Amino acid sequence: MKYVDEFRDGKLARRVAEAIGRAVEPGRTYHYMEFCGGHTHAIFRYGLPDLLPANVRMVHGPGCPVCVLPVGRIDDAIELARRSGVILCSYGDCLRVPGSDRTSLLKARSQGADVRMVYSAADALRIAGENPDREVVFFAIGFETTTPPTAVIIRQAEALGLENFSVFCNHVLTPAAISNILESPQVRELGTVPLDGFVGPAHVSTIIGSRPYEYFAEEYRKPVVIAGFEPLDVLQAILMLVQQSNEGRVEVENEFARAVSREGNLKAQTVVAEVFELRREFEWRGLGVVPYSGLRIKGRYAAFDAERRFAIAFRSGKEHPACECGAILRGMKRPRDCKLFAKACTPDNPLGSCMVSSEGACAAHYTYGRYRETE
Amino acid sequence: MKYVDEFRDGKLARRVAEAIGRAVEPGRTYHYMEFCGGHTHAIFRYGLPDLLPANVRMVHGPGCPVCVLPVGRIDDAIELARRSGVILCSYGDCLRVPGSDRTSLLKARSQGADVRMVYSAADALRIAGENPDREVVFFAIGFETTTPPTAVIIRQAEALGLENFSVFCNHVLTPAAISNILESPQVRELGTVPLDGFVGPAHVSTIIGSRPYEYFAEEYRKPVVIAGFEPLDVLQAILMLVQQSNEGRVEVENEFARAVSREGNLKAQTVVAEVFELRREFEWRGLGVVPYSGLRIKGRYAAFDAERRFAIAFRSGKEHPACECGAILRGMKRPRDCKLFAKACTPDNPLGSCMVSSEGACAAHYTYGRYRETE
Amino acid sequence: MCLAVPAKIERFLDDDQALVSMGGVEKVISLALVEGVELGDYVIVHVGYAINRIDPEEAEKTLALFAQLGADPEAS
Amino acid sequence: MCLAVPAKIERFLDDDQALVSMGGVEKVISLALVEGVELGDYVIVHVGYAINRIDPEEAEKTLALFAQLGADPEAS
Amino acid sequence: MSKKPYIRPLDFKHGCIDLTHGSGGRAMAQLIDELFLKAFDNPLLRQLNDQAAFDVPAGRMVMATDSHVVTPLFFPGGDIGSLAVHGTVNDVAMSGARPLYLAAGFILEEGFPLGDLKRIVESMAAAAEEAGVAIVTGDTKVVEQGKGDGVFINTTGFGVVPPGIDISGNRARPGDRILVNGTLGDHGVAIMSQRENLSFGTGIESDSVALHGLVAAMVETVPNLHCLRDPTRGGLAATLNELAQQSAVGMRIEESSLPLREGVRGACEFLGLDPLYVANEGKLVAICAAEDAEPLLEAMREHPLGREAAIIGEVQEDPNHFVQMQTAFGGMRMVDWISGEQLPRIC
Amino acid sequence: MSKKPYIRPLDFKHGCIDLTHGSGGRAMAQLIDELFLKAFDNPLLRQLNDQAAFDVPAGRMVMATDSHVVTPLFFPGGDIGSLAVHGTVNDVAMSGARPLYLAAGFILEEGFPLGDLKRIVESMAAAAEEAGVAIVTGDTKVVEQGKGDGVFINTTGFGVVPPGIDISGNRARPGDRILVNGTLGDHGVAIMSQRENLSFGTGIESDSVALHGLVAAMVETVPNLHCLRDPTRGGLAATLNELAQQSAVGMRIEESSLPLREGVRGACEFLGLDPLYVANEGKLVAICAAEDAEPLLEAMREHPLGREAAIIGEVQEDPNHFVQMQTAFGGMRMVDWISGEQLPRIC
Ligand code: SF4
Ligand code: SF4
Ligand SMILES: [Mg+2]
Ligand SMILES: [Mg+2]
Ligand SMILES: [Mg+2]
Ligand SMILES: [Mg+2]
Ligand SMILES: [Mg+2]
Ligand SMILES: [Mg+2]
Ligand SMILES: [Mg+2]
Ligand SMILES: [Mg+2]
Ligand SMILES: [Mg+2]
Ligand SMILES: [Mg+2]
Repeated sequence: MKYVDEFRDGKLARRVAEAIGRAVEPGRTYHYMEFCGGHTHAIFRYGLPDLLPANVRMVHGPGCPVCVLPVGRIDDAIELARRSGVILCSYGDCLRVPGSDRTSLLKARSQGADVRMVYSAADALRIAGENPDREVVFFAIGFETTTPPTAVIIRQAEALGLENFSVFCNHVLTPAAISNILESPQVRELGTVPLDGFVGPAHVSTIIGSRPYEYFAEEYRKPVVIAGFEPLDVLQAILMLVQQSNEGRVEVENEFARAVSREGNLKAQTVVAEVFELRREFEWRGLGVVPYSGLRIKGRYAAFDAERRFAIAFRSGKEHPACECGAILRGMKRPRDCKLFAKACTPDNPLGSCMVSSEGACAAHYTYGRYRETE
Repeated sequence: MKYVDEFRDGKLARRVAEAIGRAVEPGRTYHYMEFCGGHTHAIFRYGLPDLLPANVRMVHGPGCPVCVLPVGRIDDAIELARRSGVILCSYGDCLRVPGSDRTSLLKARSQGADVRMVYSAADALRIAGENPDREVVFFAIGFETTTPPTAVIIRQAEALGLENFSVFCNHVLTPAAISNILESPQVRELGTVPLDGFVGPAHVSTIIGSRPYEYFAEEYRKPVVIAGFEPLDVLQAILMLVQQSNEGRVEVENEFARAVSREGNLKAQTVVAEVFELRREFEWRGLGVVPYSGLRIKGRYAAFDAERRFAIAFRSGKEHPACECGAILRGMKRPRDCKLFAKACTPDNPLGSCMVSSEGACAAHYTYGRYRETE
Repeated sequence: MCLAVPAKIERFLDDDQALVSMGGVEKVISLALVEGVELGDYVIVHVGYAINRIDPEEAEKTLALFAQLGADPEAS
Repeated sequence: MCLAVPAKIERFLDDDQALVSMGGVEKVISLALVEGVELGDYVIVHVGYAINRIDPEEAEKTLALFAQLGADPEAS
Repeated sequence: MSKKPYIRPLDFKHGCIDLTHGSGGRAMAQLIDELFLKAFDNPLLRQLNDQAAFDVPAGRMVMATDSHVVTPLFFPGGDIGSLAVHGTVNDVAMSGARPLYLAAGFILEEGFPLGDLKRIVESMAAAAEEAGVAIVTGDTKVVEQGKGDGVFINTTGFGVVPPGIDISGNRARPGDRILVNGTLGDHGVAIMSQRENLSFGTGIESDSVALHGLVAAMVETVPNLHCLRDPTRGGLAATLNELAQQSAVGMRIEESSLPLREGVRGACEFLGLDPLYVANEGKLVAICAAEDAEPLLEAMREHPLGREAAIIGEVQEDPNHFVQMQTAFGGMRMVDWISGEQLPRIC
Repeated sequence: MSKKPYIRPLDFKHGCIDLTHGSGGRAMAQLIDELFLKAFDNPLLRQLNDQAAFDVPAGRMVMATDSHVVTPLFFPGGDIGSLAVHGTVNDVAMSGARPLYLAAGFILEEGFPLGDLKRIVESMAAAAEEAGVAIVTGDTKVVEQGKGDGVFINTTGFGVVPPGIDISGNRARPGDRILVNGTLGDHGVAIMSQRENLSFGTGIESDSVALHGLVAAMVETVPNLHCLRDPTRGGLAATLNELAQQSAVGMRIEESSLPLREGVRGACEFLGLDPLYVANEGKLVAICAAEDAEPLLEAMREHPLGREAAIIGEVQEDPNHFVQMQTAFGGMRMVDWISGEQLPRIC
């Protein structure tokens, strides 16, 4: 597979790993946060920790849209799905996310709700066309990568004059979340969460470009390397971060130049800007309320906004009191620091969102890395 | 079972049979038509022909509401059932009746139509109440016995303010059919169908009383004995007919006095009169168009009339060209006279309506009496 | 035609209904079409509705007629 | 986050769609979010939409960087 | 630790089946562990392989299968679980065999309450225990809501025929006698009494029961038993017609000798049905030589499951293979196959 | 006339299953006659009894059951009919047994096209014929529209284990080698490629096939084979974890030695799935002593169904019974049970 296999080459990996080994300065520890769940997943799935020197530690960030979805929004989606006449369409990722009281869309479906898994946003639109006497709601989640397709189908729904289609919008913004982490007292003032730099998200950046990260480098003095999701990309980005750290540079570098430019995808940005506008604030699981961090559907497309159509109000859901997802998403704790990890909380019975998505730090750790602990 | 077992007593049966044997005059043949499918069924199921003298022959009449339902009305019902959103409720008897092209409600259901079998008319009303977002249509068939319950639920539907309930009315009238048979040229003028008298219907008469038959006795000079449906009732009625024939009497006698009066059930008659009115004509399978032989829902209850609600027009369906149901229902032919009988037409693959209902002459003959032919 | 069975009124229920019994079977039916039915009466039941009361004396008379046929071979 | 795969444009279809291939798999995707894509180009596909074109020269450069690490141990 | 702990035990009070219970992962393993293994426990099942292995002596073996799809799942006198055991045990037993092992395949509908499943599985276990058969291997599939009906259970049984026994549907000969072990139609009426649109009260319970004990007693007395069959779907009528076809004979039965409960007659009157066509799950039809009929009847009556046994008719020559019945009323009629399904009727 | 004629033959062009086909009457008899008996024809099935009777020698026998509920019913490389034969034949074969007989139970949904049923039944018959097993007894039930999903097929298989063979999931020992007979995930990907919301093009066909011939060749070369299992639902990951649990050992496999087709890798990339969790229907995992591994591999490779066989790892001591994998990239990771079901994902 072109552009895939080359970036998973084990032999090259050893070379990059050796280069990192040579680059790190003994006695110094390097803490880098991979913002993105895609990187977290790659790190565990390919066993990268085995290739990294002991003094390079990866901190798993909040970059999984499933993990950061607040419980209240899941509860809203479940309630929507249970309404008679409603077909709720959702990406497979959302089906097992626990809302309050261990319910999930999958459980709601098993109790009779009509929940359909879609692979593409376009499928939701098709389902609406095929079921004119049903209300079809697309439960939209995702970062900047996933937002443009949602914008496209909202415009198409209008063009088609679909009256039974709406979108429950939960799209969120990466830079706002990074700011929030960097603004947190632990990182900014107390230094209790040492962060020496960021591995920047690959696919988000294909849309928004690399420019938005320049602000972080300047304002917070943290190097950023945008990296692809293949394991060699990640290794290379780490090497580049180590080099910046060693040299005292604070720059935005782009390891994923094959798909990311400084400006990003202007066409996609335009579509998004036409359909969505910033929310004053949005709740992130783990991070709490983050200002200007979410999108909502503009008034012009109000007819397709499920929040208005079904009068969905923000509400807070019940999270498990002992769940440490919040601290984990901000890099303050690791999965094994949670008392519930691998005990009450497992991928089969997840208590927190980090255990649901295979990109969640807890799930990745449980599924791929658990053996390390017990050795 | 009181009022059942006593009337199935084999010992008594032999006595009555012997009495008939003694009563019949040698050299004379007695042809009596049992109008009613209930009697046809009893005759075959209990093996009455074995008990009757050879010169007493029973002619099976058109008294099965399933058998006389014209194909076009079945087609209408199937079409109704196939409409999206419609639940069609029907008595079990109607499910297998073939419409045009061998379709049936059962086949329509197997292809996805929502057809529900009900035991009582009241069940249809309950289903309408339970499915407020569906159109529930009750496919009503039957003679005078079955009409009053339909009238009751139409009045109840109005009282309950049900807006999703209607009745596809196919109720027909016994006396009109008897007149039609007696008026037919074969019976009236040519004498090709010898009819020496009628066994009158039991349950129909509980409602309409015995008086309506007095006209036939007077006008057409045919004795009538109203009889219950138990086999002893039938035997006794035959004995009474033989006695009338022998004595040259032409009277309406009532063997079923335990439940039939001269006036009938006035309360039921009143309910029917309030909800239904005569149709100028109605088509009977086998008999053709019979004037004033069917009922329709009065304008006052138009909201509950499926014919108006769904704009159902009379249409004629395709009957199998070789099917002799018509001649059989008028007593002109017997099942074995039909070329299709027990060959192309069997209860598993009925081609005509007489093969569908177990009260149909062909079905009763096939199921219970076929062995006689092959011996 | 018109399958109907004789059943005994066992209990009156709401909504003009009654519990009837017949041959070890109990069923709820409607009395909307009959008048003056009493506990212990037998009614003829069709599609869930009582359509008439059975007159026990008339029934006796009919049965007596059968019996008589046997007792007196000359009856017919 | 944002599972996406590089795929090759094999054929343009109606409605701003294209048939793409990747690792022996063919799939119809939307081109609504990209501009100027040509036959044979590689695009990054996410939830059924091409979200960007892959620049083959930049990809080569990145790969060259890895290779160089091995060839020249002093590179870092 | 030799066993993966399932941190949260299955919630039999509020839990439901979902698709994960059929997808080969830990949820499925947990369902098997905490429900099936526990209820059916036996060394063969504990092998936990994809198949059960057991030693058998040389001889004649039989295999029978039935899928069970009854509505409602719970009915007077049983449930789909006990029925699934009895139905297949009986098909095995109708060869004269001693049933030994059962395989059980479950098809569960998403959303089915775990509590109901537990009740059914435990009822199956109890029925198997009582019948002395072991459920030695199984399978569980889960289908989406609306693609199943709560639970379907397939059981396949395996048994050993004692030497010298040769029971088969093609062995009926003119002159043979036809027997049944008791009242007809109980199961079908018990089921119908619970159906939504029919619901009526009756003391009738399903006769569902394992018959191999009775069969063992019968073949001990009459090793030369010709035919055995359980008149399930289609009732006595279907079974007699099947046997008549298979043996190329006719039959003649006596209505007055058919054992029938009052409630079954009553329900059939109400619904316009014929008890000859109503299903049984604890009845058998036996055909034997005329001279064996009385000893066989006696042997049956001595067994708890044959107290109401009766000789109901005899086999006769008939090129048409018709089944006829002398009615209690005095006439003769045919007893044909059921046409379509038996629907409650008003005419 | 020794046989009731069904006046109208079944209409396989336009006809559909209705409830009468399951109600024990003539319609059911006709379906059995004109479809099942014709397709599966063999003397045991022709006995037409409620069970099949056959003679067996003394020895070790096995029984296995599987219900098949696949969507879509027809897929590249097979259909539910062939799958129902292979699935159970393989479960029997995974004990080293020679499969002899199958019982088949059909649950049909009202409205299912007779033509599709015929295609499925004939595919089953062909698969059975090719596998050399006879379908000797069966059962057919019909459920109402909306209470089934076209057709479900349960098959239960019966086979004989050759003397001296003792294959069981609890016999893996540290140091043993782990082998597979070919490429992984073909079946699951072939199925997914046809699913409504996923449909994608790929040359991948289901690997569905009967494996007992391969197994026979394997046990001939290595009679002391320790474990055999077919990695169906839950894929290779589920099977390795099951065996690790059952044998109380750990395992370690090499990613680079796993045989994988390009199209399977591609589809998994597209859908965010891991091929280790994707189902197979013509694959087996074998575990044997280290010294037997090479001869076994050779024997497998000589068989048409083992050409791409590979040694993929080894058994190791591990109190946690973990399955680990050396990634092709150079790191180590766990291969855990599947969690829930594997859903296509976007993140
Ligand atoms: S292990 Fe579970 S409960 Fe603990 S932090 Fe992770 S997701 Fe939350
Ligand atoms: S046998 Fe069939 S076709 Fe002939 S008259 Fe009777 S119902 Fe009509
Ligand atoms: Mg069976
Ligand atoms: Mg059975
Ligand atoms: Mg049987
Ligand atoms: Mg299985
Ligand atoms: Mg259902
Ligand atoms: Mg199995
Ligand atoms: Mg299998
Ligand atoms: Mg298996
Ligand atoms: Mg069966
Ligand atoms: Mg369906």
